[in-house]
Amino acid sequence: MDGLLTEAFLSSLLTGAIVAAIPMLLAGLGEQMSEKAGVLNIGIEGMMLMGAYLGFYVAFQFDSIWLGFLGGLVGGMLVAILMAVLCVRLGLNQIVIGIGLTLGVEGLTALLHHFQFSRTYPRLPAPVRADIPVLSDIPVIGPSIFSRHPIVYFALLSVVVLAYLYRRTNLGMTLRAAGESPAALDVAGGNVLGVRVFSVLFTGAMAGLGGAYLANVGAGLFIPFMTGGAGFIGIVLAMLARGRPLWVLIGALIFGAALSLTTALQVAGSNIPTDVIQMLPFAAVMLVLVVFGRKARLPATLGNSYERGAR
Amino acid sequence: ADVDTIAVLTPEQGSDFGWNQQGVDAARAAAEATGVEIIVAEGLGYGDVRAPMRELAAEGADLMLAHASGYNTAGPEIAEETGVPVAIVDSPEALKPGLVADYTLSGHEGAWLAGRLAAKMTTTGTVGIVVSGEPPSWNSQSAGFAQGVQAENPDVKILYSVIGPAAYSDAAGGNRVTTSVIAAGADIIFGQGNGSSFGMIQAVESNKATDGSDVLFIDVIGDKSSLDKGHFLTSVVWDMTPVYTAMIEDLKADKFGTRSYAISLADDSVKLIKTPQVDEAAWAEVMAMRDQIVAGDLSLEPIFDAQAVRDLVTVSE
Amino acid sequence: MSGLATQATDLPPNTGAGIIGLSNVTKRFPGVIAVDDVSLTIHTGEVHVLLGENGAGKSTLVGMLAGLQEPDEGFLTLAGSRARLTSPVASLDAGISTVFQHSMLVPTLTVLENLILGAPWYNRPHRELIEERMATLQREFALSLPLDALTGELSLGQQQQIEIARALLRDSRVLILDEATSMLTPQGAEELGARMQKLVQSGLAVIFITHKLSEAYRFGDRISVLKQGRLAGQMGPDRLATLSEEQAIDEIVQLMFGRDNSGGDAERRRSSRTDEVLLDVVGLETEGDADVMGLHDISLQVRAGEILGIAGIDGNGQKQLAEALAGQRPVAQGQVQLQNKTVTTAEVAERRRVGLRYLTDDRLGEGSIGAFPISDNTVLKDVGEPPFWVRGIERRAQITQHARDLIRKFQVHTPNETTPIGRLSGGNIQKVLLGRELLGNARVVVFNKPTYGLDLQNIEASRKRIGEIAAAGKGVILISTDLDELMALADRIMVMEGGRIRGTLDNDGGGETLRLRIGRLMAGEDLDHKASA
Amino acid sequence: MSMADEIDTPDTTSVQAAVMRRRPALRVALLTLGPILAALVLSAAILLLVGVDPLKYYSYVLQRGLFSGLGLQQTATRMAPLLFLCASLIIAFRAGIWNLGTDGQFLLGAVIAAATAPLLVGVLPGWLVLLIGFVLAALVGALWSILPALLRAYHGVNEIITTLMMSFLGVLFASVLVKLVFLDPATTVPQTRTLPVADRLPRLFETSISSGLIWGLIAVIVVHLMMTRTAFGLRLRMVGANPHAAAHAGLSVPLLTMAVFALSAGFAGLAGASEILGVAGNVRADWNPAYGLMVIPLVFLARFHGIASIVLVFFYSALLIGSESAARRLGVPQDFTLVLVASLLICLGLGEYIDHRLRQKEQ
Ligand SMILES: Nc1ncnc2c1ncn2[C@@H]1O[C@H](COP(=O)(O)OP(=O)(O)OP(=O)(O)O)[C@@H](O)[C@H]1O
Ligand SMILES: Nc1ncnc2c1ncn2[C@@H]1O[C@H](COP(=O)(O)OP(=O)(O)OP(=O)(O)O)[C@@H](O)[C@H]1O
Ligand SMILES: [Mg+2]
Ligand SMILES: [Mg+2]
Repeated sequence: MDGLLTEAFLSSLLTGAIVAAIPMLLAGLGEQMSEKAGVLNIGIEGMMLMGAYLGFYVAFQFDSIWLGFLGGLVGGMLVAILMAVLCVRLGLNQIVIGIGLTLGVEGLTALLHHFQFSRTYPRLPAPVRADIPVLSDIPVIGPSIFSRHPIVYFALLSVVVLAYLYRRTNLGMTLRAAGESPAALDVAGGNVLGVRVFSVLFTGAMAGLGGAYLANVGAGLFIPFMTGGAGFIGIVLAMLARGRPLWVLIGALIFGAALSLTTALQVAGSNIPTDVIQMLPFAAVMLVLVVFGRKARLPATLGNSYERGAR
Repeated sequence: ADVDTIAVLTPEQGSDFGWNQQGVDAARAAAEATGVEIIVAEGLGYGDVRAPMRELAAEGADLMLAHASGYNTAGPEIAEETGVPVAIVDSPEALKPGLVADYTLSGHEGAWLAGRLAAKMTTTGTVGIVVSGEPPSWNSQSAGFAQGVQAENPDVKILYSVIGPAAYSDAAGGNRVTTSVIAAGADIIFGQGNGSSFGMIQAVESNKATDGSDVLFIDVIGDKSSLDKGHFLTSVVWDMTPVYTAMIEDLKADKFGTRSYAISLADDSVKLIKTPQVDEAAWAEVMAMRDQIVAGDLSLEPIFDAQAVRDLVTVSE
Repeated sequence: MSGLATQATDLPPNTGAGIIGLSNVTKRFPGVIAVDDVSLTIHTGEVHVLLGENGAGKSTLVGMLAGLQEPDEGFLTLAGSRARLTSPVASLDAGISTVFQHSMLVPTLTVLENLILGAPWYNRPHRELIEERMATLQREFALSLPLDALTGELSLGQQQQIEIARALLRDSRVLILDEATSMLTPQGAEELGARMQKLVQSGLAVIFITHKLSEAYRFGDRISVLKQGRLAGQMGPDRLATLSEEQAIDEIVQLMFGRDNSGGDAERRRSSRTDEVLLDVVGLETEGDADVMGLHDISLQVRAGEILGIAGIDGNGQKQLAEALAGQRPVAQGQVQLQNKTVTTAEVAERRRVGLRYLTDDRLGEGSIGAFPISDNTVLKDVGEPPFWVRGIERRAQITQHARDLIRKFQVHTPNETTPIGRLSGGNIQKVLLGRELLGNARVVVFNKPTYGLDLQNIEASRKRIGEIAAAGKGVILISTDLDELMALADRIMVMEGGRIRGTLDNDGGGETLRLRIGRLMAGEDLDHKASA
Repeated sequence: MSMADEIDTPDTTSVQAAVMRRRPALRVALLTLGPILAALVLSAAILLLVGVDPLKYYSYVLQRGLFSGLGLQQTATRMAPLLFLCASLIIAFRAGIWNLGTDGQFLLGAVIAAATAPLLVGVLPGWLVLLIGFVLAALVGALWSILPALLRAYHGVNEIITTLMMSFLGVLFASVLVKLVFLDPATTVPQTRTLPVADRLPRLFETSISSGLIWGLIAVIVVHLMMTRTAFGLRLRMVGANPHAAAHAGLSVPLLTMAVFALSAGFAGLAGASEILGVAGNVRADWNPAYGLMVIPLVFLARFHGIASIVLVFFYSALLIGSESAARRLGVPQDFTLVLVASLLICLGLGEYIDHRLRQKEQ
């Protein structure tokens, strides 16, 4: 196993980690905002899948990956609108509606795929890559990180932007108030439902974008059930990150690295069964929770709907 | 026995350019050839298939082709229960006269030929095998391919990578893993993966090999050449029509369940397809080897165990 | 103290036009008419006190002014013209700021963030501006707050100051304070009273809700009394000016309860103390941490028939003591004996079985389960016990009957026993809990602020019950922040400060001197030295 | 996606309100049948969109899932594991615990049952083999929940995240166990040894219905009675509704929380065993029917009520069975049932909301 530290191993590890992390990162950042505002957005898996489907559909119809991303964003938001209406406006149970929406989107996209693409399996052309000058020439890191699709840079940038907004503007505090004590925000003149609806729609947009990335950049086509739990991992990342965008990024990279480690180890000729390696990130999360469990505090009203004056 | 209707059951839709489509198409062809009706039950999933089997039996199917290794526990049980003969895969031990027949499909010979072709054509000296899971029929092809490569040129490196457990529809994973394998030097990818193989193809089309050449893709079981954009090298295509036809005829002759069925190079039920990307000289040599196998001058044992496959491809320097 | 009261009423009532009006306003909730055809006018330059027993509809009225609820019938007027307050924003825009009965702060945000809560999300926190304004408030009203502290870590009194500061920062024209003094020390309440007077002088209108009638008299310019949702009567500034405190209170009580009642200042109970020691606590210690105070070297005895009062400013270990006695808080050191039986390590249920009872002061948080019907809440501490359960199987009829009896005996206002207890007003929840604790074979009962939030009539009834318990030969520990209550009921009064016992005094009926001595102990001073300001 | 508008227009609500004030029975009918009808119409619209005749589809579903003897038997058999899962979720949800990890618990229960039962056949009497299989499955299921249970009980860590994690882990671990530990050496396919048909749970009468159905029904009813009629059930509910109040009342909140997890996960394990010992006979690598996530909406729609859950599980199973056959005839993929269930969930949710609003208005 002296192949372990070769350039090939490292670059395939890093490349794989980034490629696999991006959809989870987008989903996690989106979910994080909902959770801050007190909405446990279990429907995110469905939003991602809808984003993947619509993202691919639009990209294919209009022959443009860029329009495809717009389509993915809209697709995610369409599901998010349902979530917002049912859970935020009408106060139905978030977990159950979230699961219901996910199941519904799985069925719907599989159905549409069956009638539209299952006989032809059209694929998109290879996505463009944007090399960042100079940086992309660094060995190993350069091609892995600085020679990717622009949406990768967008995802990384949004970590910074969100961290800035949460820290330097009233957004962070408004969201937290909506999650911790919506009644307090309400009587202080804030718009609890507005904040929550906004955050759910944001989640939908980010998840949809993540889905579109999976379909348009990751795979080049849509396959039913292709998100395979990435949205649920987004939920986990958001919960572990305790409100900090940077931690979502770190978590997503760890998950991505574990996924690509499987490949990298295999490419390096190692012989550990795939299933065992794939258990690692989940086991790592459990370990984190066992060690730091006490501190994993969630917003007080996470999962509860808010109705003014109810008691 | 009288046979007027057969049924074929597949876990996914019969339009996947792969296992399911080959099964359904072959069953249709066999039905036509033998003059019987056919009921197609596709997309039944990998769960419990007893319910649809009972229903098909009740609807008058005289033979049920349970076309998935996941169905080979339920198949014989339903045959016993309803008295309707069932054909299952990958279970040579399960034969039961009049009730249960087995067809163990192994494309290892075809894969071996593909391996030889790949070893002749690689310019980087590295080829890759990417799979989305490790069912026995894929293992035997992975092993066959690896053995073919080694037989042709022991210096060619073989990279082996499993996308993940049950990653059959993980197209993005297919793309990611294939990209990694290409980055590690492979310029020919032998890919097996249901839905995820579309991701592999995407990766092959959008990445250059480490020496700057185009990457080529070898597909299995189905024929995706209609989707090709200049990156298909070949496919190890399976045709189950001879198997199904023989089954129906054996059933009519009351011999069903007395033997296992298989596909082979000899009747072209396993064959390589030729694409414009194939090097003519190499193709001619590979076809010559095919004839040797058919003639019995060369014999290859299938290997079904995942661990054995890994041992074959593990690069121990 | 009486000096301050005179000073307050002597101020010229700066009466202006009606800034808010309620016209025949009615509000219904499932099973109750919370506010029934009430018409009121709020004037600038006046502290308008709203009085009324528990569930009279005071908070509901506040809710309508704060934009949380809209009237079912009738309407509001703002500066004389008809208006709707459909949301808190509308109410804030109309210049109405509210400090609610229950805290409306976000505990995980800093003080600064709570002060600017509700500002547009895209703004940056304008810290300099707030600092400047807070400096003014500090000068004018002696409000001083640590802007960067986490709100949840501050004392309740400080939290209340944040809410008041927030209301003042908004430049509002009307300030509503719903039971704002309930969490304050007597001194804090006085300060608040002075603050209100300053505010109305600067041209605001203040609506002030309280259960303490003397506060109403001393701080208020106008008093309105609600009774079961209806406006039972009003006393204007002119009328109030002609009455002494005692006369005014008599009149208010008349309005509230329709009979003569001298409520809070009940006669001192005749002692029924015996020599039998029921509860013996020696050297009790508990762990403390950043949030809770630890207990140090607590030793006390309670005799049969005795009421041991525990005085102290809120948060000096009284609750921890109660919890340690009830078995809810682990004991680090020391011993607890009940009738010579050691129960130091016994579980809650075990202690309850041997007759140790605890009435919590946190009625919503731990005393009851809001979503469960009243009936289940009445037997919450007897789950699995006969006659309500037989071999683990529930006897629904028994529970129902029991709940109905309790509702009748303790005059709980509720549609029926299946109503979720969370829907009751605070005082009525308290009655249910009181009833629950007094049931069965109690030997020693620990009461933690048993009358907090109750109206006068219920306070009196509850105190009478506590006296009866002692008279029946049981031991009582009475934790209260209300000195009048302790002096009326207790045989001895123990003062806690900083998690320790500062001293124990016999309740010799010593009146003002005793009160003074207790007050000094509460402030952590030794009895021999004079207080230094 | 305009269900909300369709139902919630002021016109229809006020008409409904007027009707309902007079006839409570009609109200119930309108508020349950209305949403169901709306869901069917919505799903029909989607079918029309892809060019399939919805009436034909529905009639196939009814015929095959409900009105044919064979279909009914299949439906009944399919119910068994779902019922055990209902029991599992009713305990958890009523006790305020979101056990989202039933899939992992189910699979590990299934694997342990499949690993042991075939080895014991012939060594022990048949009923004992089955009993051991069930008991082991319950234990293993419960064991798999112990980490989330401890974290929740003693550290207050939210169980949604931990049970989800353990579920992902459990699914992978089950597959590892099948491939590496409990492999049947006699086959090339990675799967456990197979329990012979004759040694599985007996079938009911002359049908193909597994007696797992009976045990599943018993499980749901017992759990329902336990949670609503016993002191133990009330204690669990107290812990769920207000743990501070439970502690104040002298209950050991951590221990009761552990009990909830153990019971809930144990029943999920039993569900796995009932599928293996009653129907499947073995576990294949990578097998994961993912029933758990599916049952959550059903239990919720039933408002955690045992009998209502049974009814819903019955209709859901009929839908599964019927749609398998409708899929074949009309070329609609199986996945369409997901659309139907999701629309039902949404429409019934909306119905409940409207009901709630109407009640408020009337008062
Ligand atoms: N547990 C949490 N839940 C929700 N939001 C949080 C949580 N913790 C932090 N945040 C928010 O996330 C944003 C970034 O937090 P971050 O911790 O980076 O700020 P910070 O000032 O660096 O804090 P620290 O001093 O703890 O490092 C802030 O808006 C913060 O309010
Ligand atoms: N949201 C609500 N839902 C149902 N009933 C309510 C609601 N709000 C108030 N009530 C009922 O209205 C009545 C008046 O309650 P309110 O809180 O106004 O009383 P209050 O005068 O403030 O009493 P307290 O002194 O105990 O605080 C009570 O019977 C209460 O149970
Ligand atoms: Mg920091
Ligand atoms: Mg009130």
